[in-house]
Order: sequence, then structure tokens, then C-alpha cells
Amino acid sequence: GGDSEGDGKVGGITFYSPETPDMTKELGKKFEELHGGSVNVQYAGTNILVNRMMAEKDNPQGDVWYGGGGILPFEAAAEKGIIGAYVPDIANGWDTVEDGIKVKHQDGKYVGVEVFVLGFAYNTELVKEDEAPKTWDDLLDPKWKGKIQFPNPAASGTATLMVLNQMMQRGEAEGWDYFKKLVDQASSMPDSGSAPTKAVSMGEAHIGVGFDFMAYEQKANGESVDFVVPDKTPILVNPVSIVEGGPNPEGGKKLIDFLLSKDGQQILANWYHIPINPDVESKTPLTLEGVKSHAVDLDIDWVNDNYDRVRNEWKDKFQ
Amino acid sequence: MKNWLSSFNGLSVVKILIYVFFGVFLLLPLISVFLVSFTSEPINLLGSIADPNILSSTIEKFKNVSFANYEKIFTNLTYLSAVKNSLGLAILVSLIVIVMCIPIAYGIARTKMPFKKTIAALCTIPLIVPTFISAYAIIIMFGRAGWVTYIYQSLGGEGMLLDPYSMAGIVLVQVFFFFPYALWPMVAAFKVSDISLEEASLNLGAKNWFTFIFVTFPLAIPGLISSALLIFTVSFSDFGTPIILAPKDLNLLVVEAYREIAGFFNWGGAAILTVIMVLVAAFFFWLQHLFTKGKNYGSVSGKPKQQKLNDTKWLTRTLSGYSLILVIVPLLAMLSIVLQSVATTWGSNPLPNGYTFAHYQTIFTSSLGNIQNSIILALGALVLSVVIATFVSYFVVRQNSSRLDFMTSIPLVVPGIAFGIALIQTFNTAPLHLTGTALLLIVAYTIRRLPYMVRSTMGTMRAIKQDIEEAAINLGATPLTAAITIIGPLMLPGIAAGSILVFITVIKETSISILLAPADWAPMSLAIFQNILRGEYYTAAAMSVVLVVIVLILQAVGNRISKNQL
Amino acid sequence: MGSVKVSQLTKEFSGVLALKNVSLDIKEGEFFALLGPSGCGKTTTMRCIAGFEQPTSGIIQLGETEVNHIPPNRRNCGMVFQSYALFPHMNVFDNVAYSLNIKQLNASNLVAKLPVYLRLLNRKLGNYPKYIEQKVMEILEYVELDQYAMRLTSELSGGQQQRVALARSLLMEPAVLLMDEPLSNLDQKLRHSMRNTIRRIQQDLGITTIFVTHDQEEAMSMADRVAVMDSGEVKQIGTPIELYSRPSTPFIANFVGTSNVLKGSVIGQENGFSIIKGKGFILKSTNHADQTEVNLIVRPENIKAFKPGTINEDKLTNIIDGTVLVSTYLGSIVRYDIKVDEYQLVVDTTFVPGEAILTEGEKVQLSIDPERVLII
Amino acid sequence: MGSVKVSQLTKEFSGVLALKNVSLDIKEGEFFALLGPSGCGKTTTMRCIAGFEQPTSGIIQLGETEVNHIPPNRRNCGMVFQSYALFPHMNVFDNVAYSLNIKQLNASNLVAKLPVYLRLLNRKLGNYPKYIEQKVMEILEYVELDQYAMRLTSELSGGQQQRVALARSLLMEPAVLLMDEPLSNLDQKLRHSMRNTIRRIQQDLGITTIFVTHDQEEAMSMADRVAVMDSGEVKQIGTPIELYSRPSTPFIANFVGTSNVLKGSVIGQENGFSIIKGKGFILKSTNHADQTEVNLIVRPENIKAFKPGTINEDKLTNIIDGTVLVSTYLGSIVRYDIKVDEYQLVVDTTFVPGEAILTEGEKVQLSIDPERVLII
Ligand SMILES: Nc1ncnc2c1ncn2[C@@H]1O[C@H](COP(=O)(O)OP(=O)(O)OP(=O)(O)O)[C@@H](O)[C@H]1O
Ligand SMILES: Nc1ncnc2c1ncn2[C@@H]1O[C@H](COP(=O)(O)OP(=O)(O)OP(=O)(O)O)[C@@H](O)[C@H]1O
Ligand SMILES: [Fe+3]
Ligand SMILES: [Mg+2]
Ligand SMILES: [Mg+2]
Repeated sequence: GGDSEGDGKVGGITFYSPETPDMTKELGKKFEELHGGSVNVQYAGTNILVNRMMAEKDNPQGDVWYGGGGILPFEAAAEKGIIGAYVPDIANGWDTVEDGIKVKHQDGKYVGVEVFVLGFAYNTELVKEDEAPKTWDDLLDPKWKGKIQFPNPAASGTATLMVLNQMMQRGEAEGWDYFKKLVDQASSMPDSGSAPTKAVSMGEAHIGVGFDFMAYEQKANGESVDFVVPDKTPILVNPVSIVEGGPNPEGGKKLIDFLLSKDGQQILANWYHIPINPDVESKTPLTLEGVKSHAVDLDIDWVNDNYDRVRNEWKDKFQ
Repeated sequence: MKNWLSSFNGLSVVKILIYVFFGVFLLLPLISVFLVSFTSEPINLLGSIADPNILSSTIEKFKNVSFANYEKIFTNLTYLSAVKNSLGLAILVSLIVIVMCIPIAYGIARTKMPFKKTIAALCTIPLIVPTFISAYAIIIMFGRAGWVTYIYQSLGGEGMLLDPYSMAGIVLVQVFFFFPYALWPMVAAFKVSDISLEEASLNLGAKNWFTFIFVTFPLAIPGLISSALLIFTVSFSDFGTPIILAPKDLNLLVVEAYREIAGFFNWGGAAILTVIMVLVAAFFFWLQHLFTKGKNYGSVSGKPKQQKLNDTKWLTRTLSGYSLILVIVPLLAMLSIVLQSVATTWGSNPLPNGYTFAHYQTIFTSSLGNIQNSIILALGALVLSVVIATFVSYFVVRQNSSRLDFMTSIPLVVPGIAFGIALIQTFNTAPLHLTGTALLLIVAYTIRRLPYMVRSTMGTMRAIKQDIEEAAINLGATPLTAAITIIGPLMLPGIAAGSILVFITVIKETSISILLAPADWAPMSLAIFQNILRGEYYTAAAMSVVLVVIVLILQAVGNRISKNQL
Repeated sequence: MGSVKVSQLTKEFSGVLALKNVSLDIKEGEFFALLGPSGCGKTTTMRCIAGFEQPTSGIIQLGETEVNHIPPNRRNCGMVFQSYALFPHMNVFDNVAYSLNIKQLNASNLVAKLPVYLRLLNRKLGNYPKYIEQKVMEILEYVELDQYAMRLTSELSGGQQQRVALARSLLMEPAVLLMDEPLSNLDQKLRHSMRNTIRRIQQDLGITTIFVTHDQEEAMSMADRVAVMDSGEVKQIGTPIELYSRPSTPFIANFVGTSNVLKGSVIGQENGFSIIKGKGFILKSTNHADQTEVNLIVRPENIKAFKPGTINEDKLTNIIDGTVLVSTYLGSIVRYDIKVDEYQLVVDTTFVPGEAILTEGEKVQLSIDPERVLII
Repeated sequence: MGSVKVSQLTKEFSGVLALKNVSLDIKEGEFFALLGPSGCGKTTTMRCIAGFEQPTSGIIQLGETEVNHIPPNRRNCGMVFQSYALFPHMNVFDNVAYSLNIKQLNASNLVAKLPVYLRLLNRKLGNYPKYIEQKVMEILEYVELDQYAMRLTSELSGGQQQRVALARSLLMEPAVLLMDEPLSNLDQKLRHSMRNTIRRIQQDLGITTIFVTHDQEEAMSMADRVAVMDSGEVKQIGTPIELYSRPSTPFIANFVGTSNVLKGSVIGQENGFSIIKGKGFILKSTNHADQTEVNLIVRPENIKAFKPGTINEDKLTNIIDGTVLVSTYLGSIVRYDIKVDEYQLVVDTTFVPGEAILTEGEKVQLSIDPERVLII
């Protein structure tokens, strides 16, 4: 909890994050170096962290929550009342939605620290760069039959978002039609959002649907993977927020400020994430400026309203 | 009053303590899960007693009570087909495993088959490998780019030898990686049988195999049924395999529950699925009860007979060959994991693209503390479960406490994540503020893995004739002392079998650790899981290898100490 | 403390009435034997006294206290189980020392308990105190097993196991000792010496002892009193001599030693003798009976058998003619089965080496002293 | 087929020599008893013959065939186990019928096997053929358990269990029947009737039988020949009468019936009698010995005891003076322990009700017929 004392001013900060622990630990260290206090990184999957915060609601233990594969879990959490409002100075000037990308919560309950692009990872040994699909429709090409993996919308929020996106683009009937075909193309629909990209690097699949940083991290490790940003694809920020009623709100706010500062953003960039702060350069071919044009105009309210319904329909149709 | 007092002995105290323990740490959290199935929001029962604020918020939640979740059971076809699929899978896996394990169990317990120690050691490995990793290993082997597929195709085969992304794949993983759950209790059941009964049968002209089927086997049935139930629930509640293999159109109950809670924070949905699972399990416990009723054969008699090991050449060789063939599948899977752990990258080729020890370096620089935590936590849970399980089997077998039997078996089917959340809900505030302590972690491990211990000790317990215990009591021992000094040691084969299961499963336990482990108590399994979560399969594989090695070393040390010739 | 009183004890096993209104009143320090055919309820009676079976009805008192609801471990009743019930995981010494360990356990405080528990769990974890070592070895010497102290019980022969069971309960020095056929697997020599040992320890310590045996000779020679049971009921209680010389029914006469039972009617009185006539015999008896139809009991050793004409008949009374059916050589005696009308009488004669044995089919004359003809 | 030949059988259990060069030669159809003190190796011998123990050395032949390497189930050797070894999951009937089921199985083709398997798994799944029912019920009647056919074996008394074990192996009608104390838990009456049953079946079918008993009387009355064992060795083999009247060592004399063993030296010959002098006695014997230092064997029933002066001494020879130490009442006889110098002699006299028993401490005179003084 936040009871351990740092330098007296900042104190202990409990930092919930599902992002790579080596990275979050690095962030914590850097913060301690600059601002004192002590950052206690608690790593777990997004789902677990959210459930944990819900269970702890009567006596919250965390201060800051960063990351969740995009804004969806934060939207849900805002509704459940487990996150509090805080907008750091740097984000005060941002619109809620910029270029179709919702970068912060309308009531300030979260603010984005980096950008995720949903796209296609492909195995460079099995697929040539020019053959790789460029649009979501390209996935239906018969040559990919049995060679595609995408995360299961019944399990993963990211995948549900993908479904909702197509619905919005095509209208519902068309949308379902599209997915009927896509499911036929797929060899497997894992629960985890990172699994398709991993399958691609193993050669188990030729194409995998996933976020950009997953593919780039694998590529950096030497795997034969590359990434395609398709047209009209969901682009999301990965937010940070303060835990409602957490033991050390002041410390928490300082940590959020830090994450959006140049120092914090540089660390994220080093881990192949696209920084939201334009002062910091991306380590991947992708930048916020560069991908903006691919962004689909996501109506987050519509998403929030239709989320459960579409997912249940998915389950009924495909399970 | 006097009578009541005089029958109030040490054993009753123990019984009450066990009830209290389970009441507080199992039933209370489960009741809150049950309540959640109505409110769809967390309920803090203990906190409501201590803190008026929490009480009022709880009351608030109760105002929103609805039966919507229950309606769903009957209206939602997905649930129905999920129940059907889960049952089918679990029954199939249990049948295969039981049939498959009988010869190995007999071989280990009752013969001098060659390579017995090796086989016994190999048979624990599948248990140690975390489920995610084993499923993953099957993909490395049988997947499109798997090396088995490669060999198969270069021999002229079409497509894949066996599609891992299917029901068959799940069965394959569960059978070959879960069979030790049933094997060790079965070994214990065979170990305690009375040799002179078999001699009598041979003497009456029955052949060896015949004697086995009609004398040895029926006497081991209580133990077998116990193991069957164990494997059933393990398969029924396993979500690691289906999630990794992810067949496109196979929905399973646990997976549904896991998704509700993990993907969509839908506590009501998860709670209702948990309720369904507990009900299904209850049905099977009832069946088991029906079967084993009146089957306390008591073959460990007070006229002690020396256990003789069969060393008929053809038999032991056949058994040994058979066992080796069966352990070869998990062994090859393990080899694949070893390869993975030293690979720089491993793409679509049958072999890795390069080799490195970097992953091990990573572990040893960053995870030594985790290893130490794992061992301490596992030992704590082990001691606690040995003590509790011994008494529980005693009460179940000697005093017919089927309530206790059922209660200690519930954790088998409650998904770990649901149980963990229930624990946080209950112990997050005063009066019992235990979240974030190693104690709660150990207690949670114990409750969750205790059923393995209970299953295997109960089989042994049933084989002990009552008169031995009576003799102890007659010599002045209280029932408690008799239980400790006579029954306990006689149950050693069962306890040993259970200990392997408990120790290993605690070491690899993830769902509880993720939720409850305080930062300075993070165990190794958590580290592995985190790696898997992030797709860091190489490090995860390396950690699994380290885990296997550690457990094998500890087991060897344990054997040396207890001179238990497994 | 040591007396045992059982009143109207009834025990039912799911429909089977194993005991019916059994009443026993055993005095402190008494050596009491239970005799009876297989399945008559001896073991069940003992198990009720020891507290392992809850009586269906009836009261059990040890000393002055009713013990129906006192758990077995607090009854201070040692028991030698018919099935031995040895602890298979302990060696001979540990088995025998068990009760002493328990006593030490009960007598010591929490901290002192630990070493006892440890050595109960594993010999290597703790040493026995000298006095226990001595006592155990002493009793093992008595049962002639001192050389076997360190053996596992599974490495013993049947008789050796039985002696371990015996030693274990003797060492306990209970107030009441229940022994269920404790010597059944021992040879005669050993049985004699065990009997002496049991008797000595029992008398030294004044232990009330209830003893089940299938061996009448054993019951007769050891017990102060004997109860004869049949089909769950007590048929007669008395001293051995009473039972032997005044059995109350033919069943008991037959059970306590071998007997010939003859049916007859009293046809008159003569010089203080009753005259009884039955099929194939007319016999005088010094006994008298009120009714006319009677049973006569004659013990085999009280019948003399000789070839017709070899002895002057005037010297003898009660002469009956018969035919030898079978002759059996039983060590020191020869037993004849002799047919007399529809009866088959058992006659024991001392075996005299060199003297001819009556052969099968031979005619024979029997003579019985009227004093040995018992009317019941 | 039925003869049993054991040559130079030796068996070692991890350091313990349980059998040393045991040789037995048992004829087909013979009823052979093994006698010996507890732990002498009787059970081990049987288990070697049945094939449950592999001999350390030595040869076992059944009929003409060496069977050392033939598995137990093909030896056709029935065995009654000392520990019964009843199948706890079967009722009495199924236990007894087991061997018949197996025979039926071996005799039938694949299809016909099925119903047998089914009923072995569960009684409810298949009916027994009439002939099996009959045979089983018949043997159960013999052992007086016909009413218990449907009971589980755990619901029987000790003696009842033992009779099930007996019935089970009798029904098997093996070529060789090994019985390890099959009657030890039965009362005398039942034991007699079981002996007759065993004897009858054994003779009807000509089964070679080896019988272990701790009961000399049983061995003597039933067996054609008896082997006396001690400490793993066979000491003497012979017919019961041979063993009783010509024991080869004091040990056997003592083991086969009770004996008084006196040490003495031959001091002369007179009218065909040997004169032997020892501590407290001078005795004549009709036996002769080559050496001077000898053991004298006198059976208790061959010694007469009377109060000094009550009988004319001239009529008697071999008179010794003694003092009564203990008198024990044993049903039909009274046994005295009488002190003669450093010896303690056992003397049996027939009990005559009403006649006074010699009391402890009383002086007594003993007389022994010279023909009954055995020199060995
Ligand atoms: N497994 C074993 N290990 C060591 N010694 C053994 C073993 N089994 C038997 N013995 C020893 O071998 C000897 C012979 O045993 P066996 O059972 O043959 O005796 P027995 O003549 O049948 O005696 P009893 O009349 O008491 O049954 C005994 O001294 C016994 O202690
Ligand atoms: N658990 C039980 N269920 C049913 N009947 C039983 C049970 N236990 C014993 N009996 C029956 O009760 C009767 C008395 O049994 P008990 O064991 O007291 O006999 P016993 O006199 O000791 O005989 P034995 O001399 O053969 O040992 C027997 O007929 C037996 O079959
Ligand atoms: Fe006997
Ligand atoms: Mg009995
Ligand atoms: Mg024996």
C-alpha cells in the first residue's frame, strides 16, 4: 500500500500496470531518481487489475493505473467508479477527441500516454512485403484460408473493438457477413491479444491481427515479423489514470505527470511504443503523425452502448 | 451435558477447527460469490460487519438484486452447450486417463519393473509444466510449423498429424499432462493392498491378470474412483489449455467464466457460471459417494504381511515399456520447451534459428528471489495441507462426514480467479485484513490444492482396517493421538502422493498468485505467467525448465530423507 | 475400580442379534473365561466392554461407573484382539512400548510431549527412557521374543505376532484386561508358559481379566469362573468344577469337555440309586431327579471298556454291550467310538504301549460307576 | 500327481535363516502334519511349496515335476492361509465359489467366459449355474455356514471367517492341500466336526494334505505321518505312534505330548532290566542303551502317585519320593507338579469326583512301570 515512506513529500506510490514489468520498473526507477518517493510496481493482466480494483473498492490499495491495451477497460472502469479524475497540465489543452482518436476521458478520468495501432503482423519468411494484406477486406483473400489468427471477440476487448469498428464501417448486417467469412479464414482465435502476433513469429500463422508494438518488439528480438497499418483501422491511446480513493493521490498525480513528461515518454519509446508527446521520437517506423490518417472515426459512445449486445451476438453466432 | 462433555475430545476440537477454517476461508468467500450472482457487484461480508460505511454500500447493492443472471442460464444457449462440452471433455479425459494409468500405477506400486525410478520421476514432470506452456509445447510439436508435423510431412503425410487447434488437441494436452493427478493417488491405492489376498487368488488357480482384475483392482476401486473424480475436476476446470489452443468453435464452461470476468469484468456472469460448476461437481461427488459407500475394504490388516514386489520378467518389461511410451509424449514436449528456452528465435523451421543462454541469464539475474518465495510458500501450503488432509480423510472415512468431503473438494471446480477475487472481497478490510500478506496467500494455496491431498489420502485411509486404530485407542491413546501416531504414518503412501501434487501445483499456481501475491512474495510461477502474458515465450520456457529442475531436485531430496521408494 | 458388570446387554448388527440380554458380574481381580461355540458373541461382548461397539441396549459398568458413554481410550481396558491388530509400520519394540509412550504423553506437559510424539512417529527421532526400555524388554523376554525386538511385525510368524499382541496389552497394566483367543496360534508348550505368564502378571497386579478361548482345557485350568455362551446368550456361569460336574444342560455338558448324553426314563429307586432305562441300557445312578424323562450325562473317561469275559462281571455294575466303531489314538489316551443301540458313545482309555487296542467291529462291554452317571 | 517331495530346502529372509535343509517326502493321498514351536518355519515351508516364496536353495517336486519355477496358480496346491486372506469385497458365497468360477473360465470358450466375468465383477450381473450353487451350499453346510452365505466376510466372527477360508480351499479340490492352522480359532466341538469333514473330503478325493497345527492332539489323531520341526530344521518324521513312543530327542518327547526328562547313568543290568541312577532316583527300564550317560523319558500318565503307605510297596517297582508343588484340575484329569530332588515331574491322574486331591506341600510316592521308562 501507500504507507511506506519515501522522502517525506512524495511517499510510496502503488503503481498498477499490465504493461511489460521491465518497462514499468524502469519507469518507476526513473521517477524515484527524479522525484524521490518509492514506486511499488504491481504487475498483472489488465483484467486482473480491474477485478482487483473492483474487489478492493471498499479499501483501495493502488494509486495509479497505467495501461490496458487501449481505452476500453478505462471506459468500463470509469463507469464502475473505480478511477478518479486527474488531467495533467500538458493534456489540458487537448481535445477529448483529436483526429478521430479519443485521447482523454470527457471527465478527465484518464488521459492517454501512448498510441496503439490495430493492424496486421505477418511472417516475413512466409509472406512477402508486397503480398501482405493492406486493408481489412484483404484478409478475406482465399490465399489466407487457415493462415490467419485474430483474438477472440468473446474474450478480448481489443477484438470486440475490431468487430464494432467493422459494424460501424459496414453497417451491422454487412459486418456480420464479413466476420462469418473472416472466421472461416482463421485457423484459431486465441483469447489473448498478443497470441496471434506470437503465432506469426512462430510460423503457426501467416497473418495475425494485433497491436503494433507487439510486432515491433518481436522484430527487435530477431523474429521474422513485420507490421502493416491497414486503412481505416482502430487507433487508440493507452491511458493512465488515478485510482479512486487510493492511499496516496498526490504521489499518484506526480507519477502521471512524469509519464507524460519527456523522461517518461522516452522510456516508452525505447520499448517500441508510439509516444503521445510529440517532443519524443518514436523508435518504430510509426509515429502519431504518420498513423493519424489511417485512423477510423470511432464513436466511443456508440461503442459503449453496443458493446455487450454485439459481443453476445458474436457468442451466439460463432460459439 | 456430562455426556456431551465427555465425548468432546481432542478430535472433535480438530474437527471444529477444520470447519472454522473452511467456513472462514472458503465458504464465506464463496457465499459472497453466490451473492454476486444476484447483485453483479462485489460484496464485502466481513467488512459489512465491522464498518458501517461498507454496510450501507452493501445494502445499497442489495437493492439492485436481480435474477437476470439466472434467467440467462435457461435462455442463453451458449451456457447449455458450454456445460455439455465441458462435461463431455472432462468425462472423456478421465476415462482415458484412468485406463491409461492403471498399468503404470500398478507397475510403480507393485512390481520391480526396470527403470521404475526414472519412470516415476518422468511421471511428475508433466505436472510441473505450467498448463499454458504445455499447451504451447504441443503447438511447437504438432502445429503447422511443428517439428512433428515436419517429420510427418517429410514422411509423406498431408496437413497435420493431429490438429492441435481442436478438441483432439485439448484432449491430447490434458491426457498427457494431467495424468499424474490420477496416477499418484492410484499408486498409493495399489501400494496399501494386502498381498495375501492376491496370493489366495493365485492359490485358488487364478492367473496373474485375472487376480489383478478381480482381486487387486476391486480393492483399489475406492482409490480409483477418488482419482477419477480428481482428474475429472482438473479437466473440467482447466482453462489454460483451451485458451492457448483456442479451437474456433468449442466453448467450455470455465473458459466462459474466465472470459466473463477477465475480459468483461462481468462478475454476475462469472458468479453464475461458478455456481453452475459447483452444482455439476456436486452431482459427481454424490455419484462418487454412492459408489464408495460401504466399500471400506480395510486390507491393511493387523496381521501384518510383507509387501512383495512382482518381478515376473515379461510383465515388468511390458509395463516398463508401456510406461516409457506414454511418458515419451510429455517428455518430447518438455524437450521442445528446453529447445525453446535456448533458442534465439524459432520461426517456421523445425528447429530454432539460433541458440543462446540469454534467457537463463535473465532469470538468474532477476528471478532468484521468486524461486525462493515459491519454495517457502509451497512448503508452507504443503505442511498445512498434510495436517488438514490427514484429519479430513479420517473424518470422512471413519466418521462418514461426507459434508466435509464435499466441502474440501469444492475448490477443485471454483475457477482460481473467481476464488481469488472472492478472497480479496472478503479480506480486504478489517476485521480480517489479510490481503497483501503471505499468510492469506498460503491459506489460499492450501485451500485450493488441498483436494489433491485429500483425494489421495482418503484412498489410503479406506484401506486401513479399523481394528488397528482400535488397538491404539484401547492402549489408552486418545483418538487424536491414535490419528497422529498410527493412522497418519500408515497413510504415508497417500500423503507422499498428495504431497507431490500439492507441492507442484502450488509452485506452478498462477491465478491466485496474480491476485493475492504481495510484491515481496511474488513466486516464480507469477513471473512465468507474466512472461507468457507478454508473449515472452522464450523466457517462460526457460523458467519452466528451471521449475522442473528445481522440483525434481526437491523431490530427490525428499525421497532421500523419507526413504520412500516411489 | 476393576470390577466389570454387564447388565442385560443386547447388541444388534443391522438385523442380526449378536447378543441377547447378556449379564455378567465379574469381581475385581477375577480371572473370568468366556466359552462358547464360534459365532456365539464372545468377541462382541468384549468389544462392547472395551467400548468399540455401542450396545443396542443394556448397561456396562466398570467399577462403580457406568461407562456406556465413556470413550474407549478412557476405560482403561486392555484388549488382545482376535485379529492381533498390530501396528504394521512399527517394529516389535515400538508396538509393545506404545502404551507406555501414551502414558508418558498423558503425564507430561506440552513441551515434554514433543519428544514422545517424535519417537512415536519415528524411532530415530527420539530415544526411549531407560525405564521403558527395561520394561519392554522384560515383557518381550516373557513372551520369548526378546531377540525379535527390532523386527518389523510383518517379518514375524503368526504365533510370534500373536505374542506381540499379548505382550503389548500386558505391558499396559490396565484395570481390566480383555483377551480374545490370545493363545490360539501357539503350540502347547508355549501356550503353557504363556498361561503362566498371564496368570502371574494378572495376579501380581490384580487385573480383572476376561478371557475368550476355544480351548476348554485352557478355560478350565486358568479361570476362576467361566461363562458359557450360545447364540448370543449366557447359558451358565460357574467355577470350572461346577461346570464340569454339574452342567445345567446337555449342551454345556457337551461343550465343557466331551460327554455322552443318553435319554431315558426313571423306572424306580433301589438302595438310594435311581434306575434309569433307555434304548439299549439300564443304568443306576446316585443322582436323583424329580421328573421321569431325564438326560444322563456320562464323561468318556468314566466309562471302562473291556473285551467281554475278560473281567469278572460281579465286580462291576452298570454293564452295557456295544460294538467298537472307530478307535483313535490321541497320544496318551485311546478314544473309542462305541455303538450302543442308537447311541454312539465316546470312551477314553489310557493308552498302554504294547497292550492291544480294541479293533473296529469288535464287541465290547462297558461299565460305568453309578456315581459318574449324572442326571439332568 | 499328488505326491510332494521337498529336498534340501533352505530359505533365507534378509539374513534370517527360516529353513535349513528341509527334506520331506510325502506320498500321494497322505495326510501329513507339520508340528513345531512357533516360528520354527512351518508356514514358510508351506509357502515355498505353494510357490509364494522362492527357495534360497533346494528343490520342490509335485508329483514327478520340479515346480521351483512354476507360478503358484499352476501348481494346483490349495492353501488355507494362517491369516485367512478372505476377499473383503466379496460375500461368503462368492469367496467360496471363486475357484469354481476360475475352473469354469478355464474350461470355456471366449463367449461362454463373459457371463463368468460379469458375475465375478458383480453378483447382480450374472447367475451362478445350478451345479456351482449346489456345491458351494453343500460345503457351506459342512462348515456350518449355510445361513451366512450372503454375508460380507467382514461381518463374520473370527471362527466363521476361518471356516470360510477352509471351505474355499476344500471346494477347490486341489491335488495338494496345504492347511496352515485351519482350525485354530474354532471351539473343540466344531474342531472335531471340521476334522472329520476335512478327513472325509481328503480321503474321498485322495488329496495329499499337509497340515500345520499347534495342537498335538490334532496332529496325532489326524495325520498318517508327522514331521516335527524346530528352528527351521526337520527333527523327526514318523507315524504318530512312533513319535510318541520312540521320540528321538528329549525335545520331541516334550513336544509330542508332555514328558518328564531325567538325566542319569546306566549303573548295571539285572534280569533284562537296565538300572539307571540319577539325582533323586534309581529306576529300572526294559530299554537298553549303548552309552552310559542317558536321558530317560517318562510320560506323565505313566507315573502313579499315592500317599506314602497307602499301597503295599512290594507290589510296585521303581518307587521315588517327592513333594507336591502344584495341582491343577484339567477337566477329566488332575495334573500334579511334583518335586523330586532337582527335577519337577509332571504326573497326570484321572480325576475321580469326591476323591481327595493331593494338596500342595504333601509328601508323595511315585511309581513307574519299567516298561514305561524310555531310554534315549
Ligand atoms: N519376511 C520375513 N523376514 C524375516 N524373517 C521372517 C520373515 N517371515 C518369517 N520370518 C521368520 O522366519 C521364521 C519362520 O517363520 P514361519 O512363519 O515359517 O513360522 P511358523 O512355523 O509358521 O510359526 P507360527 O506357528 O508362529 O506361525 C520365524 O522365526 C520368522 O520370524
Ligand atoms: N458387523 C457385523 N454385522 C453383522 N453380523 C455380525 C457383525 N459382527 C459380528 N456379527 C455376527 O455376530 C455374531 C457374534 O459374533 P462374535 O464375533 O461376537 O462371535 P465370537 O463368539 O467371537 O465367535 P468366534 O469364536 O468365531 O470368534 C456372529 O454370528 C457374527 O456373524
Ligand atoms: Fe487351539
Ligand atoms: Mg471372536
Ligand atoms: Mg505360521
